[in-house]
Amino acid sequence: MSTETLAEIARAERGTSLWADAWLRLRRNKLALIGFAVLSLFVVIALLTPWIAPYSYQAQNLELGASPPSAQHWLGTDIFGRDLLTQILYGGRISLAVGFVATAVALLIGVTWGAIAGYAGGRVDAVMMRLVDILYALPFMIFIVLLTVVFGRNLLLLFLAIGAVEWLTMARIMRGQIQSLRQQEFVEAAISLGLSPATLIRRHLVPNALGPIIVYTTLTIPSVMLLEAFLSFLGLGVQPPQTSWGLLISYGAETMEEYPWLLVFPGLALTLTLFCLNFLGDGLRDALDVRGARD
Amino acid sequence: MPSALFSALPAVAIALLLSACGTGESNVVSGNRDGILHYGNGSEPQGLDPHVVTGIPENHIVRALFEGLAVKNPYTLEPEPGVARSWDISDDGRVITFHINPRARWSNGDAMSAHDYVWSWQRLLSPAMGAEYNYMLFPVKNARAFASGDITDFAEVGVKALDDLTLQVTLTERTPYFLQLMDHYSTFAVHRPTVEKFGGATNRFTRWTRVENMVSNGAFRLKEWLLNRRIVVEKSATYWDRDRVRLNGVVYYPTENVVSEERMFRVGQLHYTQSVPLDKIPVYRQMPDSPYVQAPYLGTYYFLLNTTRPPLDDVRVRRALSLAVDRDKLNDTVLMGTVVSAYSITPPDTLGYYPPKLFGHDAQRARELLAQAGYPGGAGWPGLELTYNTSEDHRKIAVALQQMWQDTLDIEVSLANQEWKVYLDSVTQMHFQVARRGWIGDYVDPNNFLDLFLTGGGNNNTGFADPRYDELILEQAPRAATRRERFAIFHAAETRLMQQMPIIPIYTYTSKHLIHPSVRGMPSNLMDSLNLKYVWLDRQWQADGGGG
Amino acid sequence: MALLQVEDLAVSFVTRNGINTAVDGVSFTVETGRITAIIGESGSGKSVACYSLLGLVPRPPGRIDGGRALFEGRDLLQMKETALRRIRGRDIAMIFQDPMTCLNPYMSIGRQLMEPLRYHHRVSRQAARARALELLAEVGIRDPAATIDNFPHQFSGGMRQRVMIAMALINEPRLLIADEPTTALDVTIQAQILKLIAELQRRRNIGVIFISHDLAVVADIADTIVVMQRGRVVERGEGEEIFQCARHPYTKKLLAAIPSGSKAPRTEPAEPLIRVRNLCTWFAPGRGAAPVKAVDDVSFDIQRGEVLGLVGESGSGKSTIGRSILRLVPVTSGKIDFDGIDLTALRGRELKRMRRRMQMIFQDPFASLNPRMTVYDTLAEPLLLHGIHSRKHVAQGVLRLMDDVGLARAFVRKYPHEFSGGQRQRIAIGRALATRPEFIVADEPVSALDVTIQAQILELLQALGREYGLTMLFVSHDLAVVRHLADRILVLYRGEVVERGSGDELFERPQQAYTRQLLQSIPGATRGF
Amino acid sequence: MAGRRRGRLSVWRFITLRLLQAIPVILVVITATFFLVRIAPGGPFDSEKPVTREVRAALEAQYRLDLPLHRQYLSYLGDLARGDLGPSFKYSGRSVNELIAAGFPVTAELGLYALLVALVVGGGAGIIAALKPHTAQDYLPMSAAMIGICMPSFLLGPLLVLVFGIHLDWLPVSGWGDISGDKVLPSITLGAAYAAYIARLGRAGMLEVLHQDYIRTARAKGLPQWQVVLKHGLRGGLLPVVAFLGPAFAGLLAGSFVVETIFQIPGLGRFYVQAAFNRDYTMILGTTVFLSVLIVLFNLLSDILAAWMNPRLRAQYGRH
Repeated sequence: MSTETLAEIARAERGTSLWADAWLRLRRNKLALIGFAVLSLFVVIALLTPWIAPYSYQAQNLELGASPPSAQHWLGTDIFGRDLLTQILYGGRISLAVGFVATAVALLIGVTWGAIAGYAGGRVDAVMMRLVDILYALPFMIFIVLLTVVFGRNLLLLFLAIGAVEWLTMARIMRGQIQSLRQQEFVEAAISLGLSPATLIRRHLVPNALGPIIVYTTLTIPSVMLLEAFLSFLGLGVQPPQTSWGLLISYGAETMEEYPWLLVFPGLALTLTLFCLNFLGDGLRDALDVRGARD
Repeated sequence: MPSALFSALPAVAIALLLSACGTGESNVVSGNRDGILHYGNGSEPQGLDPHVVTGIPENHIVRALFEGLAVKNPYTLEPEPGVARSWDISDDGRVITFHINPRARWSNGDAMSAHDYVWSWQRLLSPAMGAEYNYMLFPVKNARAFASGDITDFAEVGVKALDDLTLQVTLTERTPYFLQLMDHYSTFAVHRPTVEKFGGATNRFTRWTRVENMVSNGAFRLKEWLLNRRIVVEKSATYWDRDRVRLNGVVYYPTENVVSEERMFRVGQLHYTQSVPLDKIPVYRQMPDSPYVQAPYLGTYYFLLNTTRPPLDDVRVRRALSLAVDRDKLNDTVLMGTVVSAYSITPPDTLGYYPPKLFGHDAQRARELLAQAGYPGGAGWPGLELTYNTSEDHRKIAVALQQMWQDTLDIEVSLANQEWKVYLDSVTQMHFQVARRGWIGDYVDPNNFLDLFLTGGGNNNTGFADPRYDELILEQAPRAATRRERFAIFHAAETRLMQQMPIIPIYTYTSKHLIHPSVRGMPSNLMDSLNLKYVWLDRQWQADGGGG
Repeated sequence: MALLQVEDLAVSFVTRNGINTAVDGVSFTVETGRITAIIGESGSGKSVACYSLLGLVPRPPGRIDGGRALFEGRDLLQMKETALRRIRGRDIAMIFQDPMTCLNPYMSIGRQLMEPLRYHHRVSRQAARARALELLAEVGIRDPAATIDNFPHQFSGGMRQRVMIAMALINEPRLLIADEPTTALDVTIQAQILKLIAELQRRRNIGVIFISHDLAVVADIADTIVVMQRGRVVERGEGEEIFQCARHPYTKKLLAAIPSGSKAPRTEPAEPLIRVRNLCTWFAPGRGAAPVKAVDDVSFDIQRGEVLGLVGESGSGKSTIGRSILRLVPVTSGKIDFDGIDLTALRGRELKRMRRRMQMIFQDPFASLNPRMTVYDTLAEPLLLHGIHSRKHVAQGVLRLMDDVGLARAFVRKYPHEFSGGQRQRIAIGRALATRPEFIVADEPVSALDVTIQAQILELLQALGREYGLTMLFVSHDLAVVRHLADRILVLYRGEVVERGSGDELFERPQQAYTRQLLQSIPGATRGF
Repeated sequence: MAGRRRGRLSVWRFITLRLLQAIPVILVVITATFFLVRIAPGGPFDSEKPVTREVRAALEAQYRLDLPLHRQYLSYLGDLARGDLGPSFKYSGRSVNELIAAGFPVTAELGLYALLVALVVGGGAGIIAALKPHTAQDYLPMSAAMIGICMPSFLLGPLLVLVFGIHLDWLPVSGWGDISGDKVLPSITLGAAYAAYIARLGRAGMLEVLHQDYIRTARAKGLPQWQVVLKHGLRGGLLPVVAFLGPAFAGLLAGSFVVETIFQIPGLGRFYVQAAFNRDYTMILGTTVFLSVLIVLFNLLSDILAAWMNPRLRAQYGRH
């Protein structure tokens, strides 16, 4: 009955304790913290790009053309003589936004869909998952081409289109997780308390299924960034002179022999992001797995 | 046994790798020895029926398998005898009589006759056939009426077999380029018994072009056709001029990806590439004994301007945009000096025709024009969208132009790339403001370029409508008595066109190939036209390093 | 010379939070032909001590700090891994606690059986198979020829443990280490396995280390008993000595924990709270297949304030009855009347209201608590859900519940995995009591716990039952436990009630053969615990 | 014995049931695709040089596009029921059946090799990493796996060609079955991303399994570490990989386009993507139907394989 305990309880009441705890545990994981710090740095840089970029992202210097890294252009220039560092900075804005927002869309749809299907089971599950099968099988390109025609081109649409594609796998993973959790006694205990299915899914099932979802999410973000480049080719993505890491990499791949720096630096940016995401994802998974925190 | 499977995997993987060792003799080496040309053909042909197909890769193969009445000399592009040994042209230029070479044979040994042509041309023009290139024969009297179903009796069409070896063609009016058309695959003859045996004259779904069925009349015959892998032709034993054919065969590869094609060339898998990646050109240019071959090509790269919508309904805006483009700089930098700056639609030296040059790069004048149109210094500019179909090179040009307009005129232009069919749809529906376009001539004549911009023409796509222009092209030019007179009329028309600037010409195309130094008899020409009869491989050629 | 002589064994675990001494100066001996029992509760170091002998403690984090373990004169602790491997499974074999998880589910039992023989003695496949068949028959597997190629999941728990034993014995080891080999089994099966181990040991004249948390279990078979607490040996003696005159308080506690005695008969007037009539709960395994009749035509009443014991072995349908009443599984037919309300007819909101009045305590306190919710969240959830406390005052309610179930308040922010099994079961009880229910189904609430903890939890349940005026359905496979707690007992066999009566009635005058068998299976029954 | 036989029969029931369930899925896919492609802008006969109205009408008549849409749909379904996927719009005189028959074996072979590469490299890396978690032996292969995941094949393919095809001159730069060894680089390129996924899945699965009680049992038998891992750990550890294989293989077939283009491989992937670009209606439909049937089949196959590898699941399906 000490006042300490009461204070502790008062603290416990604030916010969802699982996430607060996860944050505490995450702070102890050095790799995850580095990942988080670097990603945050990327985001901050992306936000500040218009002020810190050394050059204008569209100003060309055709006479200069593609030049290797130099004192003026730290990472070199592209065939239009544009500063590559500036391109990467601006590309990061698009890529990070696409990566995070589209993945968030996919996460939202996929987790909800998979959780409902997995929890409901039976006919509802069958119908919902058959719908996923159908969407898997539809010709993706025709779908994207139609999107461009019906909605015109804008970034928001791009996010939705990518999210609409990527959620399918997410839903499958989630459903599998929920199905196995569904058999556990603590779910029965929650039912016997009289919890509604929605609350039960939200409070008891989803937090326990997050591990694989987080890992898959960290893998999805970079692949979404590359998918964005592909959609740009179909006319849905960003339009020049705007650019993204995915586009820079695909341009760079074409000229990897002549101008290797055009591939290496954007590739590094993406790889670095990937690694940081991965460290953060693994860290987050471990942090959310309260059991693993014993040792 | 899954565990057995898993333990077998490494062994399989190692076997896979071992089988790889040593890439052996390259295609170029073996080809030079055996007289086989390895040819990068760009893509898988959609078919081999001369009356069905429409593309360039198809053209290459069909012209190896078949031969027209007259063929182009690869050096001069002038017609020379093909299936027809000779021809007579009447004084008014309207009646042409072809004399079929009595030695001309189908590959099954059947003799060729004038009737083959009458039947084949009827096939091409039959409305049910839906041949997309049927307009190639429209200069022939009543051909257009027959094709559109207005007349149904083919006897009324100006094609007659006077006897087995004499074909008489009557034209509506003098058509100086008609003989050239005889080298276009749509006017080739097909073997009637074969076509009818496998489905009938106008059936598009037959198997007559398959290796086992195909009967053709060209210097080569079809030997192997593996989808998306290769098409092999071998020297024909029945071809009338077989003694002059020095190649024993050609292997066509569907080299869709230009970068991959270049790599195949580099390791000696190809003698000839269909194109060259832009960024690789400087490297190849610097090589001694360079395999890089570049030549002017009968085509123009330009931008369509939609003259029906503001701000492009104002000719001053259109001219300002055109004048602001520094074509030479574009060519020297982004395009690596691989093209020729163009200031009009017709390529220069189209059989002696030179288009007018009314303007050049003039930033000052461009700004003045824009100011006159009401946008001084870009003020009040409503914005403009430039549409292009997805392609690395189109993107580069669009990005460069966007910046040139920004720098010179201080105006905002946004870019929109579209997937090919969407882009085609946008262009035909005129759902664009500025759109990238290219035109490759079907035959060497200014008419082929200038009739694009006739009022309401299917390829106009700009809203450009000038009755005087129409009159010059449709009425006056055909009646011109001499080539010089005719060209003068074209020049006047083209001047009108470029004054009103419904298009922004950018450059004249060039053909760009990598050709192995051992390949001989393959001259560059304006049509990028290849006559395999002239080609041979130098067995003596030895490279110090192999492939090149 | 002793078969195995362990002297001053010390093992510790190096973790991020410091060094944990698990075994601290333990000595014991095992003689050929005798059974040495090591008794202690979870965490007493009894298993670690034995695993470290065979190098089965993962190193790191495990570390052997000192001591000797002479097996036939050679020090196991000094041996290289390869030398140790030749002893493992050949001279010293092991049986583990949970036969469900200790057999490879992807391999037929035949292959698993033959493996040690083929590996250590390079015996041909045919010979190994013949030997495996012999052993399977010896450990009491019916028709070994037909079942040798089956997979573990096709066997019941008892049968799997027999397979484990056969596997351990196939190389004719001289020392057998049995780590809680019967803890995961029903009492009836437990009795059989104990008998089997004792028999095999006598027949082969080998040494056995028998590790258990339950003195009663080893009472009949152990020759020597070593009692361990917190990594140290606190008492040792010949079997009889310990039972007659235990000196150490811990040993006394262990002895006292063995449930015994009947509950005093009830005096309150009978007034049924729950009437179950003709309850059938069948599971359809698939279209067309015959349904599994988990519960078949069962009728009984539970009086207000009564504890009704439900006894039966795994698969008898006893848990299904509890779950049927709570509407956790769909009822096939029959009627369940709760205080005049027909439970089978309830839907949605009404059902939710009803759930407040009846709760459940589950068998496995590891599985029944959401691993990602703190004690606070777990206990606050029902309070908030049923509006028992407002969000503002819920903390007080949670604290009071923790007091009630005997959990220190300081633990309020901890997660389930940070607690021992007994503490976890206290949380689960707290959760069940949170809604102030009238009726509780306790489904084997103590069978996963050490005996000492078992006694504490039973006591807690009894106390809370009185305090809250609970009516309880107590489900267990262990008659002794039920007798200790229940006013009346139903004996269930294959979905049907075979006998009913008060504890004393059943113990003294069992009518059915099955009930008698259950009685005889109670460990230490002959000793009269 | 009787029980076993009943189990067998039920497996067939299970397969039949799954196949029956697939029918409405495929029907919806066909219907949706049929109408989607027709809504998409641009048609099969659109080209840079537009055709005249008469020619277009003749072409549409030849391809039955002149019929009302619902009649086109019904006649397509009718043909499909007879196994006829119709004529290709792009490749005149060729049926879609013929094109698929030409492309599929190549793609299937490529997919199979890629899968082998993925299993050997990915599985191996995953197992090696799981044996000593949180050491260099874990971090190195896992970092490589991560790069593999984010390395798109349009980048990896050309890189491999440059190194092994051109600079080292060990392997051919393109082709399929023409020059010995020309299957190596495409298989590696296509398999790389999957190898990376398998490595991660395999590592997680192996780590999980190696903590199981029955691994301790195996060690108590005195088996050496490698036998413990290979004989007792592998099967359970690779189960998640097997579950991944079905969808992965279907994905390989649909996703082989880039690799087929880079290496000039005459496979189905190119047809599938080009059909969409060409608006080759019948070809889009045909490949989509074919692929969705494959997806259904491979998902079923991987379920069956997983069940076969896992006796407990085997029993579950037996009961279904």
